[in-house]
Amino acid sequence: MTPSVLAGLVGAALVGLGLYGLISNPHPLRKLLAFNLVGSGVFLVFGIVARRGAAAGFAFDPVPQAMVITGIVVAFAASALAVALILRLAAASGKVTLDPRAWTKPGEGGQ
Amino acid sequence: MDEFLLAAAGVIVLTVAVGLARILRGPDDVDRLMAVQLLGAGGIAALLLTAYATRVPGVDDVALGLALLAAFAAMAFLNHLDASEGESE
Amino acid sequence: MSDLFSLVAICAGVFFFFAGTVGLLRFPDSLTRLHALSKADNLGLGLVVLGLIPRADTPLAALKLVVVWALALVSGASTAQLIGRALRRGRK
Amino acid sequence: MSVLAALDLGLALLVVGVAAWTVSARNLFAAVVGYVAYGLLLALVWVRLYAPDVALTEAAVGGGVTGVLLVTAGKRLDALASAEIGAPPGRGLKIFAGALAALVAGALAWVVLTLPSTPPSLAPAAAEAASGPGAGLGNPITAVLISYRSFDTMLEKVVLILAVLGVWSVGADAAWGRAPAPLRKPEPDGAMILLAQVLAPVGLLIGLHIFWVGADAPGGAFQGGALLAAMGMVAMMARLMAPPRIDSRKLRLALVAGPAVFLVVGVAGLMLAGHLFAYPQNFAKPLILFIEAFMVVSIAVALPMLVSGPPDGGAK
Repeated sequence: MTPSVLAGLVGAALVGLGLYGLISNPHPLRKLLAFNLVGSGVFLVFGIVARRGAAAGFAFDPVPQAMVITGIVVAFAASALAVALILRLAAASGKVTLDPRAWTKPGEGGQ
Repeated sequence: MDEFLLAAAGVIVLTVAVGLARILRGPDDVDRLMAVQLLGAGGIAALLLTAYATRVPGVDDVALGLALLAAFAAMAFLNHLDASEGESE
Repeated sequence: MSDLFSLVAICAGVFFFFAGTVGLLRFPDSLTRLHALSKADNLGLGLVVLGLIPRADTPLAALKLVVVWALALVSGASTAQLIGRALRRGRK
Repeated sequence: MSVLAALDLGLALLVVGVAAWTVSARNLFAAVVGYVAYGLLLALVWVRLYAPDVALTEAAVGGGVTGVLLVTAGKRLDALASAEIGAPPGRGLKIFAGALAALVAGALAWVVLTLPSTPPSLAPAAAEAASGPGAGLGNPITAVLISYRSFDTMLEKVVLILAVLGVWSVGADAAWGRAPAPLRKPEPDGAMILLAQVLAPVGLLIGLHIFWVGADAPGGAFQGGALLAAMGMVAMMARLMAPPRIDSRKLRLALVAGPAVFLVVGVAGLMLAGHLFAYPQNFAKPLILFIEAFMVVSIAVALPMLVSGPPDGGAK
């Protein structure tokens, strides 16, 4: 098994693990963490395409690699925005949950 | 010689992986922090050994970055550990 | 000759990583574990770096190896201090 | 190369194991510690895939800065007094989630194993870009980022600015224009100040070095900028530096400098070299370094501002 195929399988496993965590963890920050796992798994699967596309005299295909680099930064920007929203939600409502059942009870939701 | 470098890297990764069991067991956050530090040092050592054996270019800069970031992460966790007192928003 | 030097230094480095990990797993409390960790950090990485220096292609590459170790030393020493204080204050 | 194969396999198992720990850890802090360790390990995997540029970015942004973002957020969340956490999901949901996750992972693994052996690739086009308009760039990644896919890279910087605006706008109305809350409230220990005082200048030098060599070797604006951002946050954590007020003109100029300069040079290319984001043949390399220098500034400022969060204070 070549290193790139192995890394691709790792990426697949990471997507699965992250997806499970995203659904089953009640804590919103933990959900965000799991979402980041999914993201890095996807990047890894995407990246092995870069390793396999050894064309044009490169040891790798620079196009997917460059896109992964921008992708990592964009993923971080999205995470930061999500964190700000979660904190604001908790400050406004006193609840640290995204569970819809918690919001149907009487109580101030948002402002 | 390359085989030896790789073998050394393998042993270090394996050793440090066993050390990560400390992360799993805890019992305190401090122990988890120590395991991450061990992983940082071991990871950098394994990275350097593998890079010198397989001749991936530019890895010395990656090692520099990792060394900085390992210190950065440790500092952030310590910041969390001892700043819980007097925190009110 | 330089191969022999690398061999000895890297073997010693691996040994310290091993010893540090054993200590981290087997020692009874956090302070003694901290003691074990600093050996792996400082000596383990240091000896591996020392063993790789003769194999560096350029003086700059060798310098970078030394800086990597120096960074590990600085951060290891100060985090050990901070961890120790956090432990003494009972915050863990 | 059986030793190398064993090393790869061990690394792969380790990455998956730490990821599993991150998902299953009992408290948030433990999960974040696991996530940072995971980021470091993933960087090693990327190095094995001959992608040192991605390795640096992943370790810096994916592991380090995201870890600090989550630790800080967890601390702030704990400080919100009456925070209650939702109930853990029932067994049914867990089984459903597990089945779904296994299905998706299995499908992806199948795709990975059955990829065509000679994949379609944009590498030749990128090679042309690296030797053409981005002439003289030894690092094909930088050539792709600044020359071949320049529009993507420019818009990606705009996304970063939009995210900063989004985070700021979440703050209370009365706090608008003020500075975000510091990353740490109490006075730090002497050892932490010392560490920051040593780390920040050395890190500054290393970040600039990685940016500078990026034209020809692994490195570049993203990687250097992310390291500089991390060092800025080191200084903030030791209270050597406070987050600036968000209505500071300098801050806002630094934020928009990267995309603005990129755009100006790109439009100039329309007039001088024939199409948008084309660089005149003889000036390509200095121009690219010029753009990258401003992008480094934007990234180094945007990331700590994103971690610092919305402006703080104002009337209750």
